Amino acid sequence: MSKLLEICDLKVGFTKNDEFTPVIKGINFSLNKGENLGIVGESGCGKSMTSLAIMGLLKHKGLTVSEGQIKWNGRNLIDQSEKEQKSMLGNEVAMIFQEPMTALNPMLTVGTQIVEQIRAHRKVSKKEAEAHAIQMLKKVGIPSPESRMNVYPHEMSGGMRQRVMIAMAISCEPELLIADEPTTALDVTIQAQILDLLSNLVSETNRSMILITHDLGVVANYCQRVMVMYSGKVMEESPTNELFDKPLHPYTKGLIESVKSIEENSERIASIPGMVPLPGEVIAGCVFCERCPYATDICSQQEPPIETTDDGRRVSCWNYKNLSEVVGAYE
Amino acid sequence: MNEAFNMKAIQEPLMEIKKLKKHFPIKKGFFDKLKDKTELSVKAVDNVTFTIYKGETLALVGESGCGKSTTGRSLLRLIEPTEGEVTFEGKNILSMKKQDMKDIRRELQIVFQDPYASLHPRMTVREIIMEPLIIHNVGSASERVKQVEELMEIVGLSSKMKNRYPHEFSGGQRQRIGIAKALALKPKIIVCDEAVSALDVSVQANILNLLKDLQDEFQLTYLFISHDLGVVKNISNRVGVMYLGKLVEIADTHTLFTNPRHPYTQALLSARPVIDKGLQTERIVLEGEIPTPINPPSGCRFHTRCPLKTERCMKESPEMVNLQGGHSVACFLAN
Amino acid sequence: MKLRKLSILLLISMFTLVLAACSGGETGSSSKSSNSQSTNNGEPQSGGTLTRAHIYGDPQNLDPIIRSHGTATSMITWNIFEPLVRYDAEKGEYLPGNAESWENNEEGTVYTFKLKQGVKFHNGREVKAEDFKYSLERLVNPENASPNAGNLQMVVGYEEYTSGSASELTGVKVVDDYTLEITISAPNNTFLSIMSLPYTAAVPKEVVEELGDEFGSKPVGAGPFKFSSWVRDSEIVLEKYEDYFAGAPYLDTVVYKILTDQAARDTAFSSEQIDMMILGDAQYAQYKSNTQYAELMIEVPELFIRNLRFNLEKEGPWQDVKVRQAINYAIDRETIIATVLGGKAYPAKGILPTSIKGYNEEVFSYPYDPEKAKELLKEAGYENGFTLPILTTSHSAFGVTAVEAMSGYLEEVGIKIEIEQVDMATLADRASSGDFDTMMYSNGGMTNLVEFISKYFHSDNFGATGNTGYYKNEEVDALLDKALTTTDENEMIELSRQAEAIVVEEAPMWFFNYNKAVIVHQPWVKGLQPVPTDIDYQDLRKVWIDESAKN
Amino acid sequence: MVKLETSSGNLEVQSTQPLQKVKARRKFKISLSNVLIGLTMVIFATVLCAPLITSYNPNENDLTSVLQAPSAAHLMGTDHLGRDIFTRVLFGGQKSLLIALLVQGIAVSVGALLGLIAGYIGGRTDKFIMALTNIIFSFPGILFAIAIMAALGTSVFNLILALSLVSWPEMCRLVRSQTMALKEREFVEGGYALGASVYRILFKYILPNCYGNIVVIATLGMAGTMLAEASLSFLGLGVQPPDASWGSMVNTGKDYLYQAPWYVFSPGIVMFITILGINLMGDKLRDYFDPKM
Amino acid sequence: MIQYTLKRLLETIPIWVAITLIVFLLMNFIPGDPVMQLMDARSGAIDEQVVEQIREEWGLNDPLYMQYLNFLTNLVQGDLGTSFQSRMEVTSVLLERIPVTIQVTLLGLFFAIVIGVTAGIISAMKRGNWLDTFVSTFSIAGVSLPAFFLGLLLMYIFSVKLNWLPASGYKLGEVKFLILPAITLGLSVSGIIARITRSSMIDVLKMDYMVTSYAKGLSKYRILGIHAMKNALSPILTIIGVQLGLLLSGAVITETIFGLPGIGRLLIDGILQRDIPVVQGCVIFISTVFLVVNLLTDICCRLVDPRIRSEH
Repeated sequence: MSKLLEICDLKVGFTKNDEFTPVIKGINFSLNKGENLGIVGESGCGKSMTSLAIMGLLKHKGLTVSEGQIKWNGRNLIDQSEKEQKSMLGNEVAMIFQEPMTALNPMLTVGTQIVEQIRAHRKVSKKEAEAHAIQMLKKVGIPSPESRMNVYPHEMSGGMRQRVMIAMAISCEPELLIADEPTTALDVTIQAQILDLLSNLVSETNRSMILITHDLGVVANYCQRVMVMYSGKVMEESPTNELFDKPLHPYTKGLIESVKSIEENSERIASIPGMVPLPGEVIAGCVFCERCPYATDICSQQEPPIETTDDGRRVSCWNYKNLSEVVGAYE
Repeated sequence: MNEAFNMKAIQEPLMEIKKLKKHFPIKKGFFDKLKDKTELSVKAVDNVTFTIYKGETLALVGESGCGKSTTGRSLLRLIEPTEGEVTFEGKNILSMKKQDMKDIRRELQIVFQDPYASLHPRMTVREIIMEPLIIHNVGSASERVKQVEELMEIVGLSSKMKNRYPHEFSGGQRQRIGIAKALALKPKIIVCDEAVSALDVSVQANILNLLKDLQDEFQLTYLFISHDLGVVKNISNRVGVMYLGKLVEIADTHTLFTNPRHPYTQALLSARPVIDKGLQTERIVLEGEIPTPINPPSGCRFHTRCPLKTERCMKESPEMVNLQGGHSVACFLAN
Repeated sequence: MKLRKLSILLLISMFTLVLAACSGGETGSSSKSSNSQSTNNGEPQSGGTLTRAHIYGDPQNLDPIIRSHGTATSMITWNIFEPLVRYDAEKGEYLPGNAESWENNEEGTVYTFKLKQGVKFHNGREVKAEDFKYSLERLVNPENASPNAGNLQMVVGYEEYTSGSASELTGVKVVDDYTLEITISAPNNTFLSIMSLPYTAAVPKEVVEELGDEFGSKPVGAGPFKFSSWVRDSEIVLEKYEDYFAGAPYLDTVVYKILTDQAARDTAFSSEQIDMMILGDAQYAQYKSNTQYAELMIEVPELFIRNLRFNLEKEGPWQDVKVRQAINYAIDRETIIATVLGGKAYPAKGILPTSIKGYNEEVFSYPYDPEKAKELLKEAGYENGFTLPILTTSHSAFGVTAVEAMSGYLEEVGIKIEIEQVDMATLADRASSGDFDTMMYSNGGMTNLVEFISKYFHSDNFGATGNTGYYKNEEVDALLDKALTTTDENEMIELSRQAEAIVVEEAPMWFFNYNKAVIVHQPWVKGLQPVPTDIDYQDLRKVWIDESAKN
Repeated sequence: MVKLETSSGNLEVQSTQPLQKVKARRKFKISLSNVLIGLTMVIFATVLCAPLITSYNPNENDLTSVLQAPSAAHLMGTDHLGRDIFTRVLFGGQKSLLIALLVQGIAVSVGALLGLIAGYIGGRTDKFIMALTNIIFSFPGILFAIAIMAALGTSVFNLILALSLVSWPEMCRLVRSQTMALKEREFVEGGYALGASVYRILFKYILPNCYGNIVVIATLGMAGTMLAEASLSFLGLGVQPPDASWGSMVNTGKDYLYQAPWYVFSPGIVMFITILGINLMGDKLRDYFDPKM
Repeated sequence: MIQYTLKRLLETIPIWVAITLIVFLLMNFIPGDPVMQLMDARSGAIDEQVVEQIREEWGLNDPLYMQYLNFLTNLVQGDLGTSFQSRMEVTSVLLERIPVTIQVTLLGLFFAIVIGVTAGIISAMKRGNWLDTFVSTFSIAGVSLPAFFLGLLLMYIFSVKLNWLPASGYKLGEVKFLILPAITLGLSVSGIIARITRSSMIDVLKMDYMVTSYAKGLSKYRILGIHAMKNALSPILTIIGVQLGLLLSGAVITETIFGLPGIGRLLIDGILQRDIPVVQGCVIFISTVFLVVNLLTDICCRLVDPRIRSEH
């Protein structure tokens, strides 16, 4: 399998009052063609920033890439020209955002918004683009797509809007789809519909997808591989089943236990103590050590390297081999 | 846990909600009125009846627009219900005068969903938590300050932070402030309107634990409104499921999760992605969208999406029927 | 950071530019080569356009009877219409206009006008006696609500006609096509001056009837210029009337540019967009000191007296003649004129301006004598002073600036001033209703000295009619009555002078100054005259453009 | 290895870094706007201390030295009555600033109150108040001013009254629209839930959140008031002579524009800088009133 | 939409009537007899009898309510009465002036929009940068500069020094007379428009759909011109509407300085001469334009924003 996307030592942050504050503190990962990668983490961990970095949209949020490379089919995206970027966005890589209500322009009809994307990348007439757009709407399961072309986003339900977002994203047949919390704003029954639709679209065409979410349940059900992020660092990366069966990193473990104890209706919910550090907060050693029940002296002194285990999992923890010995650390 | 509740169930009801209705009229222009005389309205809550028992946590679940928040707010008269009766300790609060209502508000408090929007951005934490004390004229100035500090410690905030503004806190901390404020008047019941929905998993766990601790400590009753079935399963003793303004099923938590009888409840449970594959039930993916509450479907409101619908469902609206214990369902097929 | 500094610099330089631009005003205009010779020499040439500033705002209506006789309209209508007689301001006498000659009977009550033959309206029809009868009846007809109608009260039959009991104004008789006879109820020395005004000029009946209200927008008369176009509040254009009975005027076109803003006029003049304009108090010194313009100015003492009028109906220290005299002694009018008004006025001696016919050189005038003023105040019992309320409006020479200027002097003798400034309409209203204690204003415009004095000091004219201060002295009344009716001009002047002397003695006003009216013009404008009634009343028949002076 | 207390323990205490310190650390920069604001402050201070700074009497004529160019004796020259312009600018500033402040004070109080009422109650009350603002908006303000001054006499008090009358509607509209948005907000709903009185909701919950925009409109309004006062003084309806205001000085001075440019430019530039500074301050204050900044 | 327009028009009628009533009362209330204003106050040539005659002729001796009712009945028939001063039909007086004011106002507004919107967009795009500071300061400066000051300055530079444009006057159809007044008018308004555009653009640029539009790989023109501008338009339109109203009544000073024969001057002269019918006519015109513009901006906002459009 060829590497479609490769992120090498990426650092992202913002500059305020001449001070650089890192948000992503150096991450590495790669994605193969046809692969489905989930990125999980709590708010502020940098998972959305990662997707924006790939898209080259950081500047619109006031952020900059300070270091590292993003390789797309071997080509470094960091120093590509604006023109190259424009032809890539929406065409080779497309993105689906969290809140379809705000991610769609309220002033333009659904049709206009899909057609403009098609016409930005394909030399087709307006008529052809419209026909293609209708086809896309049909593909994402929107009933009577012809009439829906002239409808404004606010006239649709949340689920329909997200389908429109998806139709728009796939309209130029991108190789990679980045879905940033695509169902967070949706109801449970609709969430299931949308996630099913997405995974079908991806598997059908052998596309790749990065699914960004805070919901472990979603990841467990829809991704082949999961990367866990915390405070701008990668904590762990594993195939899904292995991750949930035997998390290597204390943070992953804490998250999973937390969710499980809620699901299992236990009296006391397991929780990770403390709170997510703020961007700009300087933490010596491991970023998680202050909240880690397994922390040893080294954790607060030295940053753990990311290690690749024998079965191809990656983890960034000094003590990951000893975790199973301590039971009930999170309670 | 559920067993424990069944013992409590014998206890007296704290709040009774009978045939609660809230219809929001849709304003029509002068000319529209000339053309069409019928009044349109959003039937947000339609004939909902249930009881909250002392010391329990009753959860209301449902998808957006099902009327769960409207119901919660109607109990506090933050929204004036169109019809129905809400009694608190035997007194109908909907017919109460202003002053009586103000007194009763000490007993009824609310914690909102959005920890960012629900706190006054220009008040310090101290002012925010003291606000209920001032409004209800509790204690002297120095007593109030002391009380604020106590409350902050109770919800796990350092009283050193009392002079900070809400935006200087994280989401979890804000929700703690909101809870401290709700606790200030020592209420009997707190309506938690999606109180943990906006929080991250690890923070969510902290807040849920806090709520549980507080319930034990202060003998609180919760009406817990949420769309998250996982959270509901964990915290509540009983669960009511709402769909499009109607209560479709109500039962104790264990019964509801193990033996849901309404097709909607079943679908809802199955749609929830869980990480423990053992808990995953067979997927029922519902077709279509939730209809608008302006013109809700005739008959059973769920019939447009129900995989099991019959002729009858389209014509008649099913009533709530008590199956056994506290388990009631509004579905023709459940009997 | 650097750029931020740059923007500050830019802002600062913007201000300096502004300052430089404005202070450059004087030098800028003098940089032009001045090849002007003396103003009125050379042979008059025909042709050219005269563009003059009209400073009073839109004249609103050019039908001569609609507007009261004032500068705003008359400076235009006098050129469109031909009254029976024309007043020669320089000579101070009446010259033929539409009437070739006129006679007054012995009693002084019947005037017979012989009309010139071949005088034609701008529509080509000849003006006949019938036209004057029509025009005068139109003037007094209440339906036309002319503010000037009252001036014909002296004509026999006025009452009957205006009340509707008579169908014609009997005092005006058409003897034949070219003879008009007007009978007045009593001899009146102001009659001829009224017959020289535009509102008594003939208007063509057929045009008036055809146009109706529109006549005021497209006036047709028999004067030297015909109406051409009018952009409201902007400009009025007149054209040479080739068939004018006394020969066509030199100018092809006259443009009145309506420019009410002083600064805008200055700009227009220095950019040569206007050829002549009247100067305000603030400008005079500036133009006077400019070497180029100093020679291009025409000055005249205008027939106005600026004064502080005491309302004798109101209680106050000014009821005491000594107080009034004291105020006249207390203020150094000459210094005020020299400094504040930049010399653009003549100190008032008595009531009558120097340019009026019959002006008395010998009339008593109050010198600046603060000691005497203090003495008089002490005699009157006001050695500790008092507060003098003054009603005034926004003007430099007869308004708030003058009041402010005199305040220092009055303070020195213990009188404190309290200014109440109002707009012109309110002032006029309060003046006519006597709702003021003292008031700063300017009065005049009349060419006849009896008329001038009576208007303001005869007890018949209390209040709105002119004697706003309610001054009453039976001796003065008697003298004026006699002066008004006598047919002997010398007697008239003598009687008037006697009346004036009494009034000055009793000081019912603080006599401030007579306006020095000033016109500044471009070097190529020739033939302008110093007109004391109002310098804007230029007889444009005499004005011509010297094209050679333009470059 | 420490087993940390879970659940409701005070775990989030370390919390955020106090942002206020961050704010204080923000460097003060010499920018155009800061320079102008500083200048305005200096103007305010000199105007307030006018009697200490100048030895001239602002209303005393000196006909021997009219329209003199700026010099050491007369920093800004003299006017047409020989009065020291610098002194008059200082004393006139007291009047101008007093009028502008009071007018905006009244406009804010009346406008904000009516805006709160209209926005909160809605319905007919709202329609009525909005109609009132519409009437004043579409009405030549000068007509009101003339009427009031003519009826009640020309005094600073009546001037303030007249100018206030035309100044409140803009404020009213702004506060109204914000009130309508704010009353739906959750924290206001929280106020209802506590049983807070309408009074408390309006003044404690809604109004403080309008401050930022009120300040901006009020500072813009101060500029407008000074300019309006200038045009009223042209009609003799402004500050009554011999007292001066910046507006009336500019108005009188503009007749001497070519002859004595300092006459119009001295008060003009001082007024311009002050208005500019006030507006820039308004922007800064808006940021200050926004706790999220 | 038609229904909405009709409804809004109906709503403006009471406001309109209230405005006429207030003008009427004010004009009768302020001192200064309109008939006295006809007379030449300086020469004091006033004949009480004539004054009385004229008052009678014009119905000024009727009780106030009668005068107002007469005015209203005439108004309904499209008759605004006759000017006391010029004796012309107020309607025709107005018709003569309206084009000038409209021309100069629209041209001024055009300058204001071009300068204001451009400046606003630039400073929103370059937020925090020196260009933003400069444009923001400049736009406040525009608001802070008295119009007569600016007018004289422009006149001095462009008419006297450069001799490019006429200092004053007006000729139908000649734009050169309108340029300086329009800039004078427009500059102060441009500041306000720039500020609103800036803040509205900043709000829009923060929106999620802007990121979406970048993520779609659209051209810059389309992103700014269509996606951003369409969303930022409503507040800009609203402020333009309000400003147009203010421009109309605020044109007085500009019209005086530049000798333009417009409504503003007519109004001020009318007030000063107590020419009640003319003042009434001007105020009715200005308030009608204001109300109509208000209505139009609301309709425009509705047309632009599909969310409001579909509301009832």
